[in-house]
Amino acid sequence: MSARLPQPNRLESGGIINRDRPVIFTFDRRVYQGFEGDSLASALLANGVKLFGRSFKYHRPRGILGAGPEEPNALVEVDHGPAERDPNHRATMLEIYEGLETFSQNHFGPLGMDVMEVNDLISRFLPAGFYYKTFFFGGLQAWYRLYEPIIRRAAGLGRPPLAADPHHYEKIYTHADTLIVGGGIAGLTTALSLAKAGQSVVVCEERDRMGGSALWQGETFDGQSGADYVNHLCAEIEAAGGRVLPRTTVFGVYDAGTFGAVERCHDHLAKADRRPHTARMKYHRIQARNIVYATGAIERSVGFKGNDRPGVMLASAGHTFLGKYGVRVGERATVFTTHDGGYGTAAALAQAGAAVTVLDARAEANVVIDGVTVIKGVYAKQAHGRMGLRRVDYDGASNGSLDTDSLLVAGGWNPAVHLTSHTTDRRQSKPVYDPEMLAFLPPELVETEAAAGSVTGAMSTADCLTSAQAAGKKLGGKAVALPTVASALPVSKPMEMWAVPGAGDAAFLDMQNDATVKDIKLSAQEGFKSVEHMKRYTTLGMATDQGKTANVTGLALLAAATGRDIAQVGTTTFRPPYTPIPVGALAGHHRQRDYEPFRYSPIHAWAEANGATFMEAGLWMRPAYYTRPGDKTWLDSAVRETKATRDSLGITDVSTLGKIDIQGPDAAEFLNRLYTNGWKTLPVGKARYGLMLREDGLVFDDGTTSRLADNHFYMTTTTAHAAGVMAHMEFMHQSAWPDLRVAFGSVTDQWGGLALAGPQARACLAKLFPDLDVTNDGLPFMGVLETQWNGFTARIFRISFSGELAYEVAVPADVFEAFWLEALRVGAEWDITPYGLEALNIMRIEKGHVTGAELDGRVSMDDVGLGKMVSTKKDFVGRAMSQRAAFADPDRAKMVGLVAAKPDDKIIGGGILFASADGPFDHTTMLGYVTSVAQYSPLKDRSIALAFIKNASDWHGKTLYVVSHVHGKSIMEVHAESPHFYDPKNEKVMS
Amino acid sequence: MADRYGFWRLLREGLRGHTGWGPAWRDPAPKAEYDVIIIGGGGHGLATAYYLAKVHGITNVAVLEKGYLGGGNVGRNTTIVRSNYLHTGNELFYEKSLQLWEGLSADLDYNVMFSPRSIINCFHTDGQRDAEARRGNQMILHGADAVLLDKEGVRREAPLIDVDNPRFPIYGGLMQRRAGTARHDAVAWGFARGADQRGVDLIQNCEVTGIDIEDGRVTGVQTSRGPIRAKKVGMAVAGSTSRVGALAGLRLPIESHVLQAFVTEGIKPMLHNVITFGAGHFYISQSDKGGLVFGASLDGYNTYAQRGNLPLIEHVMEAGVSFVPAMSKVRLLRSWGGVMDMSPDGSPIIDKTPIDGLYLNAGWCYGGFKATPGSGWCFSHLIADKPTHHIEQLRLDRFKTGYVIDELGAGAQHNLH
Amino acid sequence: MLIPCPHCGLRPSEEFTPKGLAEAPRPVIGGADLPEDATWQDYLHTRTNRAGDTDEYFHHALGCRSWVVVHRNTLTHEVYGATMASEFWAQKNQQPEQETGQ
Amino acid sequence: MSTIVLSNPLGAHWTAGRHGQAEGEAGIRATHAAGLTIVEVAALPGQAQPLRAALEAGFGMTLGDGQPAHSAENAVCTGPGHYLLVGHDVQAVKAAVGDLAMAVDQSSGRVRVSIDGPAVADLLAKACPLDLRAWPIGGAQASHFLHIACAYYRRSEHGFDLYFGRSFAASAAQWLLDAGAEFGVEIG
Ligand SMILES: Cc1cc2nc3c(=O)[nH]c(=O)nc-3n(C[C@H](O)[C@H](O)[C@H](O)COP(=O)(O)OP(=O)(O)OC[C@H]3O[C@@H](n4cnc5c(N)ncnc54)[C@H](O)[C@@H]3O)c2cc1C
Ligand SMILES: NC(=O)c1ccc[n+]([C@@H]2O[C@H](COP(=O)([O-])OP(=O)(O)OC[C@H]3O[C@@H](n4cnc5c(N)ncnc54)[C@H](O)[C@@H]3O)[C@@H](O)[C@H]2O)c1
Ligand SMILES: Cc1cc2nc3c(=O)[nH]c(=O)nc-3n(C[C@H](O)[C@H](O)[C@H](O)COP(=O)(O)O)c2cc1C
Ligand SMILES: [Zn+2]
Repeated sequence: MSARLPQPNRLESGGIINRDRPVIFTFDRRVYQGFEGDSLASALLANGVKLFGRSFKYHRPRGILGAGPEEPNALVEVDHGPAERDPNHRATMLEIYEGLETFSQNHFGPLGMDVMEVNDLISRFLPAGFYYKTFFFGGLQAWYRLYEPIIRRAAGLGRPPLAADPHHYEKIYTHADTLIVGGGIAGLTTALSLAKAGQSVVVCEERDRMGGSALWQGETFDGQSGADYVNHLCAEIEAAGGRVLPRTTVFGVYDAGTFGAVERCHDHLAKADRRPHTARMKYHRIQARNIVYATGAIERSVGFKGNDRPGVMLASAGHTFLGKYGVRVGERATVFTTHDGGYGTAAALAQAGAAVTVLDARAEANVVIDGVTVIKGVYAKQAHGRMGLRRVDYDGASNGSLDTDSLLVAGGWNPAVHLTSHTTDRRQSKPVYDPEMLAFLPPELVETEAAAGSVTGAMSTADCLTSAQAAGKKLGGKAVALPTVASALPVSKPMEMWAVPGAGDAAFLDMQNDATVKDIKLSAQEGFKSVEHMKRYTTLGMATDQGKTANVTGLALLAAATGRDIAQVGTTTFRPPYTPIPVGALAGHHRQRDYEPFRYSPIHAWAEANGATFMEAGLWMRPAYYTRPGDKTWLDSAVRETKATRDSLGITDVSTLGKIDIQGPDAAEFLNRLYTNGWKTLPVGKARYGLMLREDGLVFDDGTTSRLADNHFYMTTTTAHAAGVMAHMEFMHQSAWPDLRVAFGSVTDQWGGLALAGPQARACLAKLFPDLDVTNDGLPFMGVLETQWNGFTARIFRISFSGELAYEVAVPADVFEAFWLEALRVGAEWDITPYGLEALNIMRIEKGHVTGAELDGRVSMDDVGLGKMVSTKKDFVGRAMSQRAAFADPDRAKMVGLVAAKPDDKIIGGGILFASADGPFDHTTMLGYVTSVAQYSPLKDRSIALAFIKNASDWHGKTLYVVSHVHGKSIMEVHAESPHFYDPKNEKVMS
Repeated sequence: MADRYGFWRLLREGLRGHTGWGPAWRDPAPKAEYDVIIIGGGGHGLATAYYLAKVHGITNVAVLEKGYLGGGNVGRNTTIVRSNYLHTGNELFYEKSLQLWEGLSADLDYNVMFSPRSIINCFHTDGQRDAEARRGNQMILHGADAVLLDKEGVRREAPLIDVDNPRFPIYGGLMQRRAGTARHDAVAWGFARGADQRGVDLIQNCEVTGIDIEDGRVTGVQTSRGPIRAKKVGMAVAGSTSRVGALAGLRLPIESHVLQAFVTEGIKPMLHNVITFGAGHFYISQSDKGGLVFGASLDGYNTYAQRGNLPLIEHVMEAGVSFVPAMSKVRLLRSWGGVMDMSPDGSPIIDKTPIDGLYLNAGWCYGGFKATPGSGWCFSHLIADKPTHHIEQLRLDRFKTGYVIDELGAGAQHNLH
Repeated sequence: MLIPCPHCGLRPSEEFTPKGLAEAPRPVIGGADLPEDATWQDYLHTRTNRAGDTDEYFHHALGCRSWVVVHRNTLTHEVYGATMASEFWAQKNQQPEQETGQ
Repeated sequence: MSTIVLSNPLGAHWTAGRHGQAEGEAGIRATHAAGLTIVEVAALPGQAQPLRAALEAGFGMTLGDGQPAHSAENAVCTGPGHYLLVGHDVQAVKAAVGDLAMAVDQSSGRVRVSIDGPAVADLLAKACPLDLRAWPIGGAQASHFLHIACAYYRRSEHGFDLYFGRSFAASAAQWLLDAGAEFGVEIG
């Protein structure tokens, strides 16, 4: 254990920190000591630090305002380095640990001498919304190049991390009967009531430990300290099967009992104590029937000049530092209060040895505390002390000045109703203003919700406990024995004082965004009278604290400025998250490599080991080409693979194609309705090419389907659309034709498939299946055979995408690798060459076969030259809508083939077609566009392409120009012809 | 104009305690009758009123807004302004709109902070590259600008993008330099102030509850603040299109869906451009205040509630961290939703309706913010009986004729666009 | 949001793919006859798109793969129930439409 | 025949032995059944009940009722009238269901990974949205494992069978190891 360093503001005793565990940490590279259980704020305050950061707009020096998540000022950066750096931690929520390094933010130059503080000097010229009114002199370029960069540089608080986050995060599905939000005395009591009734409960508490206000208020419960009583409650809840989760923020309420919560698992631990394989944070997606809002209340300040000076803080914060951490925030303290509650803090400070003066805004107040001076009927008029509070002026019934080092403001309480209104539309009700309590209270709740504790407006601990009992009862809980509370905390309703008389400039409401009392008035003056307009115009409530301490005061002042009631003005909309949460926590495991799963073919490992470069399609990794010695570019590989296939024998993996097994007496009728062409006459043992439309009449997908038996078909789809086709078939069957006696299932993963293509394909096939008749008669074009390979079913389809004599053979995926290797072995005789998608692309373009580049969801059957494939004798999906006028428009672009005029030219995909090389090139003169390109076609010994063009057939034999402005305005001469370059009569595939 | 803004004015007001600023717009009581009523005080409604007054001299106009001005989608969008469309029907219109953006602050005497910081649409395959090249070419042929970037180009422009993403590596991007962002609220307020200065009545908290029709001709509206007569009525109610259309007995080709948006805490600059991640439908930019503003796709179900649910939120965060890994630690500050008027082809409708004097402006899906000036311009021309060629194809009957404008090729399913 | 799949029970919405409002059945065509254009417009494009109670198609894609029609409220996100799409239109034909919502 | 080596769908990371946290008892024990026969059966419209009866009669199994539904150890219900029949001869299944249903071999198409061990509930909480409290032993559920479609069958308090599509299995295996690392995974 290291030596004790002095902590000037730390009391000798008190608080629930662990004084046996001193902790060394740094702030702005200075070394400090605190204790285990300290927050950064409490530890620095103990060390006498007052200045924590700079405000957003005016760069005013700021200290600590609150003691919890409401803190607007004290935001710090944790760790350093591009990946580790973590900005905008609230010092009040950050638990210190050995070796913690923290840095102040948002200053140019040292924290104490920020040059941007000039903004404060000229703040009178920077009122709310000033930027809307200026900076347009010089036009767009002046704004973009001159003014905006200045604004941008000044904006933002912390510095962003600049590399991937090294931590890991997890999502947890958490189920419970009831979620209790808030682990204060009210939440815990309600939880116990429910747990005792047999409900499974989860209590989430945002702070470092359960207990809420009970940890610092100094009350006793059946004689136990708050902390001890809280431990006792937690133990009982856990004994009854409940869970308590500290450091867990419930950030949002969603539909049907779904709640989001984030648990911080690592941020409080020294790095050495973070267990490997565990997450920095866990995002709990909580599913619970009921919810209890036991979120407590957040104190608010009062608008007066200089109320942001370091040393001015909320009374509850000063009290928390004292009660929970044993830190006395000042020796000469002033409490400015609008209600009796401030006296509790005054008493506690006095007991801790501070000289305390109370400024009570009320003329007739009658709380008396030994040793505390009370000045009644006065308010804090101005606080002085740029880097730390020195003096406060008061005014009212009397006036004067007090030398003071801390000013604790008790301006009243805002129940933390945020979560109750995340789904207001569900109940069509918003938080309601109670003019007695001067607070917004939860709206009427539905039967699955309850509220407990100070969020309901209950003030004394006893009342909070009673409300907890009632909340438990509402949700089916059992009565619990409530403790006897011994309390020295006076409570009363507050007096209405949102800002002191005359407050304007430098009377801050939203401390982070520097929105002042004056800004609210200006907003009203300029017609921004709706509370939402005021928020947006002044940015009040839009900072990282989302106005937890400022919003209600702001709208109360707006009400006054516009002569309305506070209830009429209403609140702005509360939105998730309740407090900011890292984006990464919600992303959980699914990031970068694990963003989505990979789909792998059964021969993926083989392909990887054999030089394949992969291409993504529909989550699959498909070989694009196989690099062999001598291939310098991918095109070398693709052309080599093409030539080998065309000249002798190629083999490719088609396992990724979608495959659907369709069975039942109405299977053929089903296909008839899905495809444009007829299926009833397809003989068993035959395959047919089919085209599916969407219901809007445009082409959806294509593929071949085979008839394996009268009532049994086997469909293939494109890789990219496989999932979509399956869902489409399920939709049509279930929603439109539920009576069709058919059932089907995806067998994509069941079968591995390869294609043998090229003049030697038949010979190779014969060798693989020596007992089979694979002659042109035995297995003609579009013929299908089912047989056995080594005891496993094999299906052979004589179909061809490449335009060669070709067979696709499918075997079960488990044995596909073995089969593939066997094919390679027997094919060696013909130099069998594996080919990838790039070679396939060259061959199918030569053949004029379409893929997704052509079937892009905008083309009709006619457009791709397949208009003949329509049976007019039946209904099918898309038939009706394909009768619309646009489909028959002669101006529709249709498919055409292009050949580069010059052997070295490579046609550009996405290039636009024009009739002349001289322009004009604009949208009125463009004729069409290029969809698919073979950079080199062995057939044509140059580049070829598929394209769409108006009046396509008129262009056959003519010259066109492919223009691509995004390729340096390239203009290339091409010749148009039929897209079926290769073997247009299909002699090869039939041979 | 009396109440001009500018640097010197700000200085003068600063010296005299800002007492001289008048209201940005009046708060008039509705008159009994107007020449034109625009339903909807969103960006499009306000811009329409502004151009009716400014360009056509039609000033006896009221904009009726059920809530507060600019509280609809114009006040809750991710502020991307671009004209990178493929189809003529869209590109003619959106490029016109972009050109209006370029002079908008000066025109309005209001800084809408249009910031041409460029957009980059990232793609992941060669096929997608060709499709983006085609789009870029067509943009240029319509008078817009486009640059095709390769992988290194993307890395240079936006160094924090994970171009080497192991799951969906980025092959390149289509960049439009003139694209960018604008300050959403300022757009609504600037148009509102401009319209008000020219005599238009902006009437808030005034919900249209009925549309009066006699002999097939519109004669006025019923509102929560009483009946108001009008010669012409223009609907510009975005997510409420079906509800307001129903008041005139119209059934329209619109579904209402929620799109969520997100903003993080303010941080110092980390992203300059607007960038989109094709594989995750994710897009992001950084606001002038320093917040990362981002979103992705629709929740997918029909709704009129301005909020969404967790599954989509998780998806957005997953895509974001996969695309810009450094944003993992940045904290999400706020999330919200807006109700989109989704059309079956994802493109807008600016047209007359079958009812005389009733005009329709709808179908903006998630792309209508960038359309704001263009939409107001074109809609005002249509209402003033001077329709422009920019909206020639944005017709209501295109679903009957089949001349749909389907940028994604996704087909007639509203929530896919 | 939770969706009560008639087969699987209450499931989180991420298991489902929504398709759009189920306001009209697919027009039935006998033989080669085309139906009135309007019926197709109603099926594919036009919607009442009610603010209130609606019926909407969801596919239980990461589940039992049933298409279900979910009865829900588009203002409050309340879900009343769900019917198998295969039974929905037949049931609807039997019951006279109840006008609910706004 | 038997000389053919079945290829491993689970990828290179799925190796026998201990993964992740190395100390103490493994929280998860996982096994993959290679060469298992799996037949997918889907009733024709209106035939779900007769199919159920035929399966019960043909294989002497009892298919429970209610939600999660109609499952027995080797008949995992994945949808209405939809089952995975595990460990039965393909032809025997086809014969048993006759004209009532589609029956198709998925022995290669589906991969079964069985998990067991004290941390199984914690592992599933990371990957599966379902509430184990409402999930009886013997119940099947079609849902997802992280982002991957997965059919689950609960064998015992801590024992679950997970059925993945084969092409997804390597990613599923990787993610299972990632999620289980905290508890220690023993692959048998
Ligand atoms: C989250 C999100 C992100 C988006 N991102 C972008 C983007 O990056 N780029 C882009 O270009 N577009 C984007 N959009 C789309 C864009 O915001 C909208 O398309 C556009 O704002 C719609 O036009 P508007 O401004 O007129 O609509 P709105 O602002 O919605 O205006 C319609 C108005 O009509 C009012 N109204 C409705 N019914 C009535 C009635 N009965 N009586 C009186 N008034 C009525 C409403 O209150 C509302 O104020 C996004 C939208 C959302 C929700
Ligand atoms: N006069 C008042 O209005 C007032 C104000 C403050 C405290 N009190 C005292 O507070 C006690 C009442 O206890 P209580 O339980 O109602 O309040 P509490 O403040 O003790 O506890 C509420 C707890 O909820 C937590 N919380 C809030 N939002 C959360 C979220 N979204 N996620 C997770 N945790 C969240 C807070 O961190 C806090 O610890 C009494 O002793 C009472 O005297 C009263
Ligand atoms: C581009 C943009 C930036 C925003 N930045 C902030 C912000 O910095 N802080 C904040 O609280 N809200 C911010 N918001 C969100 C708004 O507060 C608000 O949620 C949104 O306009 C929707 O309105 P509603 O939440 O009142 O329904 C931003 C919104 C947009 C569109
Ligand atoms: Zn289901």
